[in-house]
Amino acid sequence: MDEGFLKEQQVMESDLNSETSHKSSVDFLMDWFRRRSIFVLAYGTGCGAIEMPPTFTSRYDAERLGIRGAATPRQADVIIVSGYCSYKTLRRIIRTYEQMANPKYILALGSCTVNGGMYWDSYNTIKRLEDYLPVDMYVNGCMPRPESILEGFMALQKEIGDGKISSWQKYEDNYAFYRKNQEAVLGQTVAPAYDADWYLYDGGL
Amino acid sequence: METNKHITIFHGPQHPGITGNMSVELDLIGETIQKATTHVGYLHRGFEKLVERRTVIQAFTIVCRICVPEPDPNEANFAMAVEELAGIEVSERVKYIRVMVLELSRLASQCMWLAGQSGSIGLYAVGQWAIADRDLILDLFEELTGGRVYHMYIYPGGVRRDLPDGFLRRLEKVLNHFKKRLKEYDNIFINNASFKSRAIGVGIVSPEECIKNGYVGQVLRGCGIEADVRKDAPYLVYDQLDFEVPTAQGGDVYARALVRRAEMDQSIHILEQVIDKMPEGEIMVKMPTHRKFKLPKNDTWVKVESSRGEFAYYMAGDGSEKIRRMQVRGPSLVHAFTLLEDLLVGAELSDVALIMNSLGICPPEIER
Amino acid sequence: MKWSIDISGTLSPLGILAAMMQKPNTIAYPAVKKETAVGYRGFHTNLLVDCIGCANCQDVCMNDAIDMIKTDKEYNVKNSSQCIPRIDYGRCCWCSLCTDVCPPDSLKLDEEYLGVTQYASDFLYMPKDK
Amino acid sequence: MIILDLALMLITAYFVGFIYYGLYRNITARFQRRIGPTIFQSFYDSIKFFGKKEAISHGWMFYLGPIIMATGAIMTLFFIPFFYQSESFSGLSGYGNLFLVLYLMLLGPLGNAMGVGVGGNPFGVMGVTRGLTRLFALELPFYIAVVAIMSISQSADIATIAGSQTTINAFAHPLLFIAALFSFVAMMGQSPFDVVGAPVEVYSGPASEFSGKFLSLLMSQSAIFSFAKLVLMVNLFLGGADGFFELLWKTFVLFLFVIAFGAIYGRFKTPQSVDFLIKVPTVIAIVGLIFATAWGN
Amino acid sequence: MFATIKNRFATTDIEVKREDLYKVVVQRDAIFELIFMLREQYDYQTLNAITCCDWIEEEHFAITYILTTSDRKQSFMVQTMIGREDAQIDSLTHTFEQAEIMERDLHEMYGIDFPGNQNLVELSLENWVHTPPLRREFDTLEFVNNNLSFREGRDGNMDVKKEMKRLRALKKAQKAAAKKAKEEASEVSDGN
Repeated sequence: MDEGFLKEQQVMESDLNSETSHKSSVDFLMDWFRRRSIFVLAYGTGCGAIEMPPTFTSRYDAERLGIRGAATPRQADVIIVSGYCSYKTLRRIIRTYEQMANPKYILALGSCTVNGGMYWDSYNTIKRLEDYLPVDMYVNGCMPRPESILEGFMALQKEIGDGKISSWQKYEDNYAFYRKNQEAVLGQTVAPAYDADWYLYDGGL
Repeated sequence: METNKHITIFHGPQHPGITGNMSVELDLIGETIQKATTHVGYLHRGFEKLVERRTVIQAFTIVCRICVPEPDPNEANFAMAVEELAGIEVSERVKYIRVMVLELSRLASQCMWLAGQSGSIGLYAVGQWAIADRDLILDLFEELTGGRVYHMYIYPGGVRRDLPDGFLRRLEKVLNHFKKRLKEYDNIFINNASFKSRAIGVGIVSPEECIKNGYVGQVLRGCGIEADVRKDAPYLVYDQLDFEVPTAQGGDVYARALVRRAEMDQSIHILEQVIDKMPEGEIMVKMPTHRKFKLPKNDTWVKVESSRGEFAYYMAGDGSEKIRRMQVRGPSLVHAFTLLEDLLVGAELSDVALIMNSLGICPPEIER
Repeated sequence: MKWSIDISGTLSPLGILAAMMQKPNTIAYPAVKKETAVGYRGFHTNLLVDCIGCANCQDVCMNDAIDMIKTDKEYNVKNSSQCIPRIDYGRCCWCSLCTDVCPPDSLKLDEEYLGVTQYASDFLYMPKDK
Repeated sequence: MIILDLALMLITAYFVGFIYYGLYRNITARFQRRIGPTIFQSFYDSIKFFGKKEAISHGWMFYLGPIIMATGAIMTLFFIPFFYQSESFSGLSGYGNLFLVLYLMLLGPLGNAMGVGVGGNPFGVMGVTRGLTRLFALELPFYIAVVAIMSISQSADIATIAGSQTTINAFAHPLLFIAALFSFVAMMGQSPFDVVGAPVEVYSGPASEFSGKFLSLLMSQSAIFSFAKLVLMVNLFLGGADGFFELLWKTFVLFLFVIAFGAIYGRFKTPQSVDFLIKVPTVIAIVGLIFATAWGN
Repeated sequence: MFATIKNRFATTDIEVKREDLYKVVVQRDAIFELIFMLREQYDYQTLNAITCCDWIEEEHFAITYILTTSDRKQSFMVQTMIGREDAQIDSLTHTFEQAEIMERDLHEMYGIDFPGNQNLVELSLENWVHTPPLRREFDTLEFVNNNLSFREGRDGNMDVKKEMKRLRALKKAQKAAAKKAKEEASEVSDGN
């Protein structure tokens, strides 16, 4: 039996085998800018929000890496789901996520988003975030230290720069799956559906 | 056409100006608030149920999550309630260490308030400095307890680790740094003309209301009432320490800010006494294993002074190894509903963040 | 609207500008790494020559995070169950109760804490043998 | 040739504006005791937003808002000469004078108000209401100061005003300069008058509903417009510029002052800022006007 | 004070928990009278909390009102029992404004009705249709298992006690087998 995180090795191997994507030079340039500018939605969904002020203020200063806060979902690239997620919050997170403009990413902090964490037997929190929304990066810890959060952002930036992340596409493609899971815990009140025509309006003039 | 004038907006839960994950439904005419309704529950995890499922020792690790910015009063409360029910007496050293942890956490929490309050009027520099200063305290906590935010340190029957070598010296160094910094905060924030113009006369509470409705902490002290659990019903060793209860007149946001600022001085003063007086002794009484530790059938009500006011626990045992019932009564419960909904009527949208920060509303302890 | 001229309140915040000349607080993370304090509660380690497979850690864990699994490594001769703990970091809260109850003191937390991954299934952790 | 001149002006304003915004973030970071981003950060942000897709539509009126705003900013820029002697970088300033510039400066915010109103976001509408209220408050002292300057220079032509200053107007007529500076801080949306996009109150105000290309456009216009306003202030009060170097250091000093002012003071409420603007700077401007007309020339 | 309360409410059940905390248990119909008396005559001006404890074995809820004097030096826990079925007790909102939110909380968590409280809407939960969660009969783990799923992949967990037993038995068997083999071998060798 190997030590450390068990699946790590396997994942690295699978990455080697996957096809390298062919990007046009415009995409390449766009990804270059995207990884240097990340706007994080100001929404503290759980206890992890307590380590965000140190990350974003002068001690760890995430703005050095081009990461800064954004007030509204329209302008944000990343939503941080910081730890446990009660049903009531999950509904708001889904709603907020769907309003964000593509491309968009989800960063999940802490144990609770992976397998319930210490609230594994709580009647009011979800256990696995990936059932409801496509998660791009998990950060380990309870709570993750600011260094861990920065590390998570840097890993995300690397993936963005390589153009590997298309989780929003995954969400649109597998919407039925996500919707089913969302309805299973939230009932019919998740509405409106993501494919309502006012959501998927593509491009301006 | 009266109805057309009203706009209903949700201030939160996704809003930069909200203190945590909660929301206030505001009914506005122009930018003046006609009616405010608080909504919580975004952070409800059912602690009181989870605690019932766990043994006392297991439950101890979970209580610190109840209030995220300031976990230590929860641990202290839990430990004190369990000790009172089980009849455990802890040593003097433990009491001093607990006082030290509580005061450090109060100082850290006030730094967080400083950041929130200054951020609510757009003075971001103060917030950035204050959070970095708070990190110095978190570094101390990391050294003492092994965790930055969640310490899980105050164990029923004692504390989990002894002080590391030279810890008190490093603490003194941080305190000296803080003394220097607090003067700067006075100059750039408390004394700032723009803060005064925003805060004076906003969110006024009257002393009679305070007593009747059970408001606690800075809200009371901002009305000139000298109320502090540390003085009124001393716990741990607060009766052996010399400190004052700062008060201010006016009952507005500025009065509460002055009180908080003066409390930071008092915390430093207490910590300096703790450094001088720290006795030797055991840090933990002998505790049975977690399946054998039982609480008698009895109930109690314990309270400590957190950085935002009286923080109380009701705890009942039933003779088994599990807690029968633990109810958390944080300072925010009444503040966020009765008080906030009152204060916001007639205020402007710009004042919402200001008032919320000055009340120190912390949603995780409301809904638990 | 009532207001008065507040000269000291207008001038005293000029102190903010002095910060321009001072050293920033920032720890430039990837380049400069701050030492974690001794005794920080990071990832688990388990010294296999000491572990006796008693499952006390599993019993005390309120998060149901610890699995006792068969090991193919060399284990302590006193390990009467031939099992060693594996920890689910999708559950763990680093409360360190498991290390408190460990009779031979083989299970410990060390200062490592960085774990970032794209896949939620990565979060099963086999404590390092040290 | 005028097309080339205009294009060069636009490109200069675009890049200098973005670098100034980068510097703004960097210097603010220093006040906050941190390192801060690179000076190109705002540019990166803008380009990134250009590559994002809008998630939502409110119809063509909504999109017209940012376009009118950008048009207003660019037209303002074209009518302000960068240098008082040179033929190049004078743009269309030969065809219009200070009055036209003052009028064009109003165009953008009004167009934006229309677009945001269609968006229907209550925070956007609130932000725009705040913005227009502040605009009318800050215009009063600014116009008085500008009228005084025009009467001193006996001309409404910007290049002439810039060139005719023997002692620069900031020292010759300090009261007018101070009055105009207060307005200018408000015009740049700096604290304590930053009521429009106050995040803890109204999210990001008028921009709340915009994303993608239109937010990128808004950022670009804000960079261009800021530079245009800086050049205007330099021309009116700091004696104008003779070359790029002089223009850059003068605008930068002015910009640094605005940043420092914003870092020191917290935000006023809308009524407070209006109250302040129509009392303090206006009184200073009127006194300055009286001094200038009594002793001027 | 204690004598008055004892005479008036025919209870002997006054405990002094700490020097600053008293507790009394009274009948349900007398509780408001006692609260008002404490408030009017003994300066217990503030209602700090209303708590509830579910004693499912004894089939009642213990409702506790915690009152504090206006100088905040003394607290009084006033407890009464109400039946678990159709639990209801009058609201205190007319006297203490803050009781509204506390009663709302208890209503949601235990399903207790407070006639007189106008605002008993959901507080923390949203669209909750199951048993009120803090009642003892509500099993949260069962609820989670029915409604949500945990991450798979944690197979390989052994029941250590059983495993120990099995290994011990195995060892014994091995030993016995070895012994047997030895004996057999020796028998064989003997035979030879």
